[in-house]
Amino acid sequence: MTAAAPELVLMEGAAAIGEAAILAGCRFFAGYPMSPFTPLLEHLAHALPAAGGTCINCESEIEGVNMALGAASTGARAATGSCGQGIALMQEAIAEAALNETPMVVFNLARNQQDYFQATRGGGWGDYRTITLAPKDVPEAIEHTQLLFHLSDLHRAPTMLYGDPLLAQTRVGVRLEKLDFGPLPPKDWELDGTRGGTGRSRQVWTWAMGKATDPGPGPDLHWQNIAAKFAAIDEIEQRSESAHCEDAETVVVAFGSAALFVEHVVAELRAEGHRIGWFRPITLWPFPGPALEAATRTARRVLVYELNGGQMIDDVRQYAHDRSAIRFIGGVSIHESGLSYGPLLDAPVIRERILAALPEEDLR
Amino acid sequence: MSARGTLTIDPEKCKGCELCIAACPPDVLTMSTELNSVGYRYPVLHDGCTGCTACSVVCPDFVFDVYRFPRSRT
Amino acid sequence: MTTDSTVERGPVIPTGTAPLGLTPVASTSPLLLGEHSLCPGCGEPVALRILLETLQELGIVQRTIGVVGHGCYGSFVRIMDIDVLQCLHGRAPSCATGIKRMRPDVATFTLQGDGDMVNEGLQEVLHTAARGENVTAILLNNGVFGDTGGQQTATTVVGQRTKTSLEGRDPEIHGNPIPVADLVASLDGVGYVGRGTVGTPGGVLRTKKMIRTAFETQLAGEGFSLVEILTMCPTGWFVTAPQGPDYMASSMEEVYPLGDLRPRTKGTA
Amino acid sequence: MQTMTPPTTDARPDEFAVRLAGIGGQGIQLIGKTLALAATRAGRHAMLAADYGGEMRGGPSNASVVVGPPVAEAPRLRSLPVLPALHAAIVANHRFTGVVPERLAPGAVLLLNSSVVDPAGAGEGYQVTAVPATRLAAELGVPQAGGFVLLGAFIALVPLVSEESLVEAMTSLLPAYRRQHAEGNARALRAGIETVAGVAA
Repeated sequence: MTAAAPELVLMEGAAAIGEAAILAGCRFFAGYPMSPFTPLLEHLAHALPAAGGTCINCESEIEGVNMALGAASTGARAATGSCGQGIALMQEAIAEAALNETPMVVFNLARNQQDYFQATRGGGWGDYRTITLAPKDVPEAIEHTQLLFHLSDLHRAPTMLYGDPLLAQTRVGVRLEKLDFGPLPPKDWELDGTRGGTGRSRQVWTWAMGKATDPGPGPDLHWQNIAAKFAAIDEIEQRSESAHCEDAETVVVAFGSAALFVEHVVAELRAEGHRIGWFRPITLWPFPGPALEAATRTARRVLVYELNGGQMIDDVRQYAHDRSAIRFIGGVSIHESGLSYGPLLDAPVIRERILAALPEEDLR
Repeated sequence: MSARGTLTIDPEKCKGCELCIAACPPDVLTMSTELNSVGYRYPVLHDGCTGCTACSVVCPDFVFDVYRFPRSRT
Repeated sequence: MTTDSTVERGPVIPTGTAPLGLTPVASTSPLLLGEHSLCPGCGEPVALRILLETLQELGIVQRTIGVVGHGCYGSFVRIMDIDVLQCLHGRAPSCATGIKRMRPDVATFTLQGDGDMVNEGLQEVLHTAARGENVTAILLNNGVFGDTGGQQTATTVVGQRTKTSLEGRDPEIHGNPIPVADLVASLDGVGYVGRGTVGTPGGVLRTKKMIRTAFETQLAGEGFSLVEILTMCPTGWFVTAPQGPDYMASSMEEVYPLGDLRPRTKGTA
Repeated sequence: MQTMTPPTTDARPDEFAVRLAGIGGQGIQLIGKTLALAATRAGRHAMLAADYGGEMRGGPSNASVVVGPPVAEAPRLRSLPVLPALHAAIVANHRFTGVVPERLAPGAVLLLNSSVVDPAGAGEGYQVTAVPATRLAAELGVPQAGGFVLLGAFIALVPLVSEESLVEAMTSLLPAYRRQHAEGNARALRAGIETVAGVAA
């Protein structure tokens, strides 16, 4: 039995994300160990130097994100990461990078879905948002990782991948291909140390005061420009996916790994004759509001399934076609170690909760 | 050889690290061949304990209680 | 219950029940409420036991607050019968400062690992020491982040293999270790600094004496005290549990010599 | 590859799911990776869903391995990382999962490490095989390789992949500083096959 040349390579999600970052040209990474993010740091600790890059096991998350910010200010593709608790320490620097227009990617390999507000509303200072992609499985994470480096450079802003323990610790066969997302503007802002004494030396600063001889817009105008920039990104970078919503009486909304389970259960229920569909935001910010509104036009029930106390539901309430149709069927569910999901993330449980939300006559 | 002390050992608390074996001055501890319920081997006492407490001092799982016999015992 | 020893040894002594009428000269501390879940051969529970025994011997169990950082020793919070604040990673000395300033008569200590104190919280321990806060810091130094699977920390010694220095720590790539106890010992405001080990019975007893000296320093109001305790981490060091103590002696004790780095000056020993 | 004889279950036999249950330090994750890698290199879809807590030693260490159809025959695996049904289980230590892991389908293969697990606890309704893996590994002078004794016994019962592909996968998975265990692990694998081969033939 001669096996066909194996097109797939078996990789742990965290390692696949590391390889995708290297494929995207990432040459600097700094991180501090914290489960389940640690395997990404461990992978890059040996793979990034081999690819001519630098990986630092930093002394804390605050230093890590600032190392990445420094590296990115020289024009290099740089990244950092942790899980939700560590990214809480990075909030100031993520806001700083949004406001001084420094592109970098932040990997949140979180313990669950309780960091949705942190990712989409942010805990830093000032008018800024963070483009956030939430992959549902390892192959999509490989694509999203490369897309985030592109979007960071395209918009000169930090971006975020929102993963979880299933993504980080699951091993599957994957194809590692370098993706191209088209041309990017030149990094005419990068610091390379060569402009001293020329009168045209550069500066990266959230206040954008410029130089005495070449004043910049200053905080008032600069922060207005930044706010306008994120409003524009809000319009053009929305991404989502959905199925069976055209005639659906029930639409289930879920993101990330939770959406993988919902997709599986909805397919089963659809095969059993239920008029049910699912909707998945791929970008958590910008939230795909108009697409959700369109997908829920026929829905008498919009069931929100997320592994937290109810956070994405705030965005669903803002855009669903009929607010009164919204029901929350998710909840907080934590593994006894505290490091992963509990029993709520499970196909039979999701199926039960969906059926419980259907009216009697649907169940016959 | 009349021992000047003895031990109680709780095999179920032991994780088979063997630190007590090297620490015992009279070298009267060895590891069992039987496994406890989790699958670890545990220390077994032979004659000659002096009640010096070295084993309980180094034990990370608090497996030992140490006793000393009164001096008058012949 | 048979034994596999090849060396000639006396008969096996039953150890199931306590001899009648005798009280144990050594037993599990009553301040331990349950079992921890640390690896076979870990040195940290030994450090916990001599810390709790010292609090008992000083008679301050009812006026003590512990501030515990994040690491494998976090599993002690559930089982130590002492008032405890489980604080954020690296921030223990700051929390201890707040506690001691509000309750100066309460003995206050931190329990931290090298990742907690020398990586995440280096700023906290140095400033707390220089402020001369009357608190005692206990550093459990095993040179790796045990809790997340054995990555390099600021105290990992040159040449030591970890999950993020697979070929061994190389100063050219990973920088040099930080001897935090020596840094603290050099600061005004510090009353006592000692460094011990739990690898041998003698080492454990000497370390227990250092813990006592540190708390006596605090109770006498002589400023900040630190006891650094080298602890075995066979899992993180890629060695077997029995090899832990010797491996520690040949690697960490070479870089971090044991003894009083800053003896008490004011009080009598 | 010989046809698999999946137990009587409505679960999808073309995606065979086996649960590995034990405690940290028994090599559960390594044998899971070895099985998944051997299947991937044989041109099949495969998944390892790791399920462990915070402890490196002594805590729960479980994994579900799914061996699916050839890559050419299906775009991707349909199985979820949390599986509704299992066609087989290997229990190296029952401390956290019990002798019979949850969701083991009726009639499934249940391979027990009888050095630690009492087969009597398995009850009826499963194809139970008991192998004293911990003792066998110790007798072979490779005490850390009890997991590979079990993996060998397993593929003798359910030939998902070949012995050679497992040895090659195991060797490539061992980091350089642990490669000295490769030979011993391979011997343990062979010993596991031989303990069962007599039974299965």
